[in-house]
Amino acid sequence: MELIYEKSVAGRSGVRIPVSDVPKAAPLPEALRRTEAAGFPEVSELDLVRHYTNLSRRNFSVDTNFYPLGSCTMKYNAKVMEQAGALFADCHPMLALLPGGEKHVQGPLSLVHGLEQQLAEITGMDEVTTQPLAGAHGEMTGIMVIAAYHKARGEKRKYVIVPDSSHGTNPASAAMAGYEIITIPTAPYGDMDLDAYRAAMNNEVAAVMMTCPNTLGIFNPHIAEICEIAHQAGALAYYDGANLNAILGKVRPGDVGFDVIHVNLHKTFGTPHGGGGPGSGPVGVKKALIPYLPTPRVVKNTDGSFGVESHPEGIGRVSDFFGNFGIMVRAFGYIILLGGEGLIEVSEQAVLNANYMMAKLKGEYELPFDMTCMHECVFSASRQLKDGVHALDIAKYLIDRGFHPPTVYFPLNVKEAIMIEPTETESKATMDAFIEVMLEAAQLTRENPDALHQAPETMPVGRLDETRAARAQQVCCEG
Amino acid sequence: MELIYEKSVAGRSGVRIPVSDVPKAAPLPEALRRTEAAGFPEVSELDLVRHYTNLSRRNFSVDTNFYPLGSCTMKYNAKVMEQAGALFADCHPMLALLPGGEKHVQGPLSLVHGLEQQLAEITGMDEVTTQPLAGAHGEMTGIMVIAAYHKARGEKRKYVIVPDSSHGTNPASAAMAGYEIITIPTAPYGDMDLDAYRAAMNNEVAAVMMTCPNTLGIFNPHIAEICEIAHQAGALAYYDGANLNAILGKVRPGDVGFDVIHVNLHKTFGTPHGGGGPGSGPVGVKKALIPYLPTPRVVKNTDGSFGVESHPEGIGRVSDFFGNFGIMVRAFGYIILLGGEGLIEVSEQAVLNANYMMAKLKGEYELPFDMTCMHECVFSASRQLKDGVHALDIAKYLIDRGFHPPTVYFPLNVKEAIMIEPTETESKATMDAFIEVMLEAAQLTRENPDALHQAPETMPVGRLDETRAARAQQVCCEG
Amino acid sequence: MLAVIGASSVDDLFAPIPKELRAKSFNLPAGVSEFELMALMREKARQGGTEIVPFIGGGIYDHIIPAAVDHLSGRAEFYTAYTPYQPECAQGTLQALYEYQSAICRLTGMEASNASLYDGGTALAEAALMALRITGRHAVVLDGSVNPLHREVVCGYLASLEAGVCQLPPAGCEVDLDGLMNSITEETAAVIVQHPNFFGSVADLTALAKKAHDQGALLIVSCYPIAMGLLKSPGEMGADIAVGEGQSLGNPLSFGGPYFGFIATRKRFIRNLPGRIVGETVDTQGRRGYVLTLQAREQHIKRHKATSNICSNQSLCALRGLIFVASLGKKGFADLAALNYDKAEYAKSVLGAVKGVSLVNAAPTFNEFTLRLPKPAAEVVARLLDAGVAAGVPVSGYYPGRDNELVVTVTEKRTKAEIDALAARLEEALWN
Amino acid sequence: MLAVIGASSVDDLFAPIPKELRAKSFNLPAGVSEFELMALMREKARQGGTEIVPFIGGGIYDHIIPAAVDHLSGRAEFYTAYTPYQPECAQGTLQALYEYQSAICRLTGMEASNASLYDGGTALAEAALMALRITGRHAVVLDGSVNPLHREVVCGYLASLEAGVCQLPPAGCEVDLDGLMNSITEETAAVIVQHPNFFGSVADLTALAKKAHDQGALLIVSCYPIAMGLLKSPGEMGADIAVGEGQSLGNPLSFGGPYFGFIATRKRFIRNLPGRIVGETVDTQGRRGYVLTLQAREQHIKRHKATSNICSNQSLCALRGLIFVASLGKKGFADLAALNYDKAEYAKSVLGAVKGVSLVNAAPTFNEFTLRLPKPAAEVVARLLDAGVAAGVPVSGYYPGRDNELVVTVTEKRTKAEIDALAARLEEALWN
Repeated sequence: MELIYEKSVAGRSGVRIPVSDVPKAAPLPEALRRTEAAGFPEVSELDLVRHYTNLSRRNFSVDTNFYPLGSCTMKYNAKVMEQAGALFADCHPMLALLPGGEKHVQGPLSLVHGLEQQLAEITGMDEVTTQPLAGAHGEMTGIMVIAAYHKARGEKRKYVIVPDSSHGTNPASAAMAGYEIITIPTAPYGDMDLDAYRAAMNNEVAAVMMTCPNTLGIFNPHIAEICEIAHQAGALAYYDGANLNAILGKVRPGDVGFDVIHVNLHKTFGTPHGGGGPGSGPVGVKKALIPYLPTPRVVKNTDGSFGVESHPEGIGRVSDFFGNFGIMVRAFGYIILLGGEGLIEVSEQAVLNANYMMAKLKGEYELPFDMTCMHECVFSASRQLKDGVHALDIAKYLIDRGFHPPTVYFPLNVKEAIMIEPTETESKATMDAFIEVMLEAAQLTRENPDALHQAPETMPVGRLDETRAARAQQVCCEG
Repeated sequence: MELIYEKSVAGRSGVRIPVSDVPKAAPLPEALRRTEAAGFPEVSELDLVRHYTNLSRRNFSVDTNFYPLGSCTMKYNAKVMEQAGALFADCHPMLALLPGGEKHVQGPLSLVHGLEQQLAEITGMDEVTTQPLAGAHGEMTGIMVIAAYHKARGEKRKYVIVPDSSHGTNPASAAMAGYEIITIPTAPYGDMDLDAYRAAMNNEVAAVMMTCPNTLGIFNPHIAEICEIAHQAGALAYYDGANLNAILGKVRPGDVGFDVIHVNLHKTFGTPHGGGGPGSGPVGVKKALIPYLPTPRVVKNTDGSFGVESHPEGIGRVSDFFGNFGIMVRAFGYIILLGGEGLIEVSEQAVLNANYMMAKLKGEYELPFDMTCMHECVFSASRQLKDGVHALDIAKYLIDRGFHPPTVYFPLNVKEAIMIEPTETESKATMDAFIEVMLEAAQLTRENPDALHQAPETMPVGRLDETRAARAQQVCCEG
Repeated sequence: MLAVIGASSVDDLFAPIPKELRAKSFNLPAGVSEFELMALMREKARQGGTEIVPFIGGGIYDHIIPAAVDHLSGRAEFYTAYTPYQPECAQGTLQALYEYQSAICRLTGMEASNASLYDGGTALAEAALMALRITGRHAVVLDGSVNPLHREVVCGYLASLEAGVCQLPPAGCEVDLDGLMNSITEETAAVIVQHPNFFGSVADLTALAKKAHDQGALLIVSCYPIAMGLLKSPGEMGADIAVGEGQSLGNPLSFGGPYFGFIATRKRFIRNLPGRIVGETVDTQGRRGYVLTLQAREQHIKRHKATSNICSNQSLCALRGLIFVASLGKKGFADLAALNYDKAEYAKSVLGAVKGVSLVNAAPTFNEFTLRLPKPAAEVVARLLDAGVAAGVPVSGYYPGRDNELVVTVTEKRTKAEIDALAARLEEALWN
Repeated sequence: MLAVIGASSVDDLFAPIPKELRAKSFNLPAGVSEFELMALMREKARQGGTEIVPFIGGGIYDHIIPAAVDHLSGRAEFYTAYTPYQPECAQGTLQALYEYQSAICRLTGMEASNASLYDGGTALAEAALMALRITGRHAVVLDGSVNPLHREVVCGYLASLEAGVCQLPPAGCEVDLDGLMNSITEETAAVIVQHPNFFGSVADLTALAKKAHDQGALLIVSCYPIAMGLLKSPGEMGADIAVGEGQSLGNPLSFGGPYFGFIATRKRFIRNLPGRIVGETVDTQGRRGYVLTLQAREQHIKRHKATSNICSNQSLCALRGLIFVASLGKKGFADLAALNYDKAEYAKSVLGAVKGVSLVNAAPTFNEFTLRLPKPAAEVVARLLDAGVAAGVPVSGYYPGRDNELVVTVTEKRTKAEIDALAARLEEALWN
């Protein structure tokens, strides 16, 4: 498809701007004025709308396709939340920061506070901040809070421990917060090697970052012990909430011993992914860490009204206002809509669906860790590789059959990984259709592996040359 | 694709209904109760949304494809109007009819009145009613008003005259209003045969119904004379506004001598077509006919407020309230958005575009009436027919190339008609792309006519068996 | 472009229009931006009465609309498409309309539905015309408790064709079953009743259907779709044609439209249905698909001999209706109807207990009922409107002389608190 | 399904979780229907301050949003998709992001943009980190007239890495060009300024860029995108990294988010950009297509050695920004900026004429400016809020001691009538 710039015709515009009701002002000095207007495309509203409507049709999405993208929790996003989000479009955040402004924004402030309370209850934490704008941002915030805690105790610790199966954001976030990383391998039973961890822990370690269930979809039964080992060394335990969808109402990280947690509203709490964002990564902490939470905090006053405060010892501002508020509206609504029982059903159904997928596919696909999984399961295409078919080839074949592929090549500790997370919102009929195609792919691997190498053939483009893209570095069109 | 009924699983629902806050009532007597619940599909919200989202993707539409469907005026529908329409979602129409209710709905009433005023000025009529719910409904209403007018004068007339090139709704509407139809042939110069018309006119004729420009896209220079001939016989002249898009600000039917007009808000005034409706067909009349307009009328009181009244001699109610109000909001907004100058540009650009199309295509396609056209032009596939290619084959080929076909086989007085209306909202680039494919089709007709017979091949279905459908009469799925 | 055409200016293209025919006026303001337009629209919407709590119906009801209905019907591919004349690139609309027809059949207990009509009133009129065509007779019997707005439309349509209408006065608030049965003659094409009727009363029409059939007439039932979650359907009672106002199925109040009318009948009458019909078929490769079918009945083919003049119908509104019922599902729809019934029964109990107020309906009711007040209802309604509540529709506006009666509507959206407040306000308006 | 799995109940599946680890509490109310939820949400939104006329900014501005932006970004295929890891079935998102990157380059006068960052503050922080990586130096010089909210985020990020920040106080309301030039040392990775600055002042940064480059440092400019329709772009002035808060490009105020941050740079620094980047390539048949590129910089490959930890960005908000600029077009965008300028100049003239009020900016301003009042601004603002207008942001909240100064924001949405009313209210608040 042409780029919108290629549809540009000088002088066109898709929208008229308002007529001025004030006099034309004296111009700015020339030294401050732009010499040539920014070359934005000039198209009619029809051409604009047709372009982006047709562009949208070149995407798979949850609303059009099953999207079992492991570790991303691509659940359905209830439409009512879009209506709810739109209600707040005209609320200016600066109002809350003006002297005397809080009383005019009690609605949004009560919502921020309400979501923080909900998340505290769900995770078993004492207080939550919604400021972080994505999961990784939450991780960084959480680690910054941990750093501030140690600093306030006069300690300067250097290391953060992560398992090798962790999301890449874990070490990256800890590094951005100023720590060096110690990576612990996965033991044959699918969890972080406990002995190696014990050996690595010492009083220079600030924290251990755990995902539980981990990226193999396995619940680590030693998780309380892992926290305990950290605490004994004066370190803190950080819980990456990416996989929280598996354990709502079943396990609360705070109860188990974790000190800090982030959750992904765009995973567990049903907010849309937006093609890669906006997300939202609230952080919850135990009591001892509350003073270090970022600024500003939304608090409930004794008269029941809501206000905005700072903790003087806090890490300061990690984003400009209260977080991705529009996303928070949707998550707050999601929790209210489902209620406590509904959230428990979410996890039960998510786990049931994942185990069903696992049971149906393990005949054809290698299952490196064959045990009850939680919300996702990880296969390997190692058997298919013997016929020259990679996980990627299977992924592309699925596209031709109308399914978004599972996550492939992650976690890194499984060769040719195929990571499937069906989520709770998919029906058995949809999963069965997917399973059928996966089994077909396995059969085709034996009979005609080349067919898989050709895929996808039904999309607007076939396999794209990524090496060429990296070499060409063509990231902006000319003109 | 499966039907939604085929995705049903007992017990599922896409939405939770509100919890009752009142006691459960004593049940209705069994004789009044339904024995079995209506068999609506039972699906989750995800399955519902995915089904209809994917179903929508099986449509061409203005927002995705060029849609030069002659006589339908498939112009672009500005997105802001959808926002405007939604503002009135919760306004109950009964409020306006309650004693003391009018003052609570001044906003909607002023809008109805405002649109009627706008349309009166645009068409040169003295008063307008927005009650008719579609173009054909407007036609019937207009003819009923004419009948009431004659009746009040003590006359009982039997006939309505229509040209053979008229929309089928013209004779059908007149018949529903109780008239017999006299059809006048088209003369070789492309307009209704004037002599035949003159011969048919007499004092038993209630009205003549004209479309101008007609369905060949030709402006009839004798139109004033046609009205005059009717008036001399005591008949009235009815203007079918389907093609009004050609002459906004250029010609006003009221000025020319027409007594009654209907307009199609979903054609000329940019309201969306909705896959076949809702439309809206306001009717305008000259002063002498005002008393016969339908009930209720929205009037402006002397104090500037708006009220609801009936004409005692009027034809009564033709629809339940004030018409398709949501559609009227969009048309009212369209006229305000464009303004007088903007509407004139609409017609100028529409006519320019149609003549451009005509000039570019007449080398390859037979043009039965080779003269300057207005907003649309009518070709014939008669040359292509010599190679065994029908207008329908060309239409199906266009589908494969991403264009909605023009109207084919209408008007009935052109053999293998191909009726093209580009509208003013399409860019030259889009028209050029369409022209290129039309010329390709002509070339392919000579070189490989069978390729055209196979089309379409890129759609979810190929050519469908209409005879079988008519024979099977399968209009409702089982279960 | 002008060069290609061979014209020197756009004005040249308008040369075929004689100068003396040119517009004498075109006095419209200059255009504005969409932002200024929206400011104007917001102002008008603010004066739209939405702050008033509606206990009114008149055929149009304030029901819940699932968010998915708005979202899906707002898909550009649905709402910016035209009538599906080219089925291969319109399977979205066509399949949806086929599903809609199936839903209407299930709703009404009928076998064949068209793809929608304009609204409740015109649908009832079209049903009457259909009965005339089927029976070859020239008159209908119309119950007086049919919605007066609909009756007015029916009478207008029939008057044009000089068909006879025998209108019975209502028996109090009830369907006049005896009166109707006694009015059927050999000229009667159809008996027309509403279910529940304008006053909210519900009747079993089975005997009426039988009587009509015995005399060679048809039974036409205009039904309230939400009520069909609980009440016997027209089909179950033996009706030949079922119609209704579809608004309450997922279409917003929107000050009177757009809504849709539905019509369904027995399969043997399918060729007499007005409007578009979608049928199932197969393509050249045997794949299932959908097309507009039985078009030979329609105006674009049959011209003045068509079953109806209808061309544009209310497709998008019908789509909303379909998505509404598919969203609720079989059980949800029944539960919704039960909730409406419970709310109205509760309202009856508290409003009927207001000093001086009595319930008028002799039969059971569904979601509407009629009160007798100790004062003229019009006066009370006007006063309560200013207090922010639309207490009901005064009967006197449509049945002169019945000054003190008030039809009250209670949907699932009215809360107990609102109902209790209405009772309090009513008492205040009556006695203070 | 349980049978297939070989489990007897769903509880069995949770057996791997030891009993002692089970949740000790899960005290949440029962679920509700979407209709009850919306009633609650409407109540909260009603208390959202939307009745207050905003003359406030703080980096977030009340601008027009064309209806097409809402409609198109609301397409399910855009907003329910994930990060385009599988490019063949994500060309919609990928091409749109490529077009976005091109738009940001054109906006800022730069050569390479990423696919978005979180917001204005974090984008500025990422730019600072990027400069540290590029130069191998360990400190930045930060102008005091950079938005204080953004400075706080930058300082937090840099403090974690123990990088030095030299913060200069603002020279009145101006960018302290001399002070900045004098503060550059051989440890300076970058000089960071805002354009226009927090007080609305506009400066030509060309000399500053040259001076920075001469000393081996980079110039980072945080710019207000709407202003780029009129003002010299960072690229034109020689900046090395341009960032900014993208909200004003088609994203609603929405109480603080979601918005997006943008970042763009010279092509030679592309490998040091944080976050996702989309690049053009071809498929096996030579057809043009788009992919996520240069992924070796990112956390999922490089882990703790990545250029940034960012994973989810603000794609959908960036898409809105793209559609916004494509909707206005080259001329429309410039006209919009001019309109903002004219409105603010008019506001300066009437507010500056209020008794006792003076304009503080020494330099020209764009759409924001600073007033000196004869009373503490915080007091005046609080009083005017109760009168329905947010008169501006008191400077004292961020610059202690500057009690009487007020930053006033005027976008194209503020009407002459609103501006005149503000002047009248201000006079009243000051003297009555």
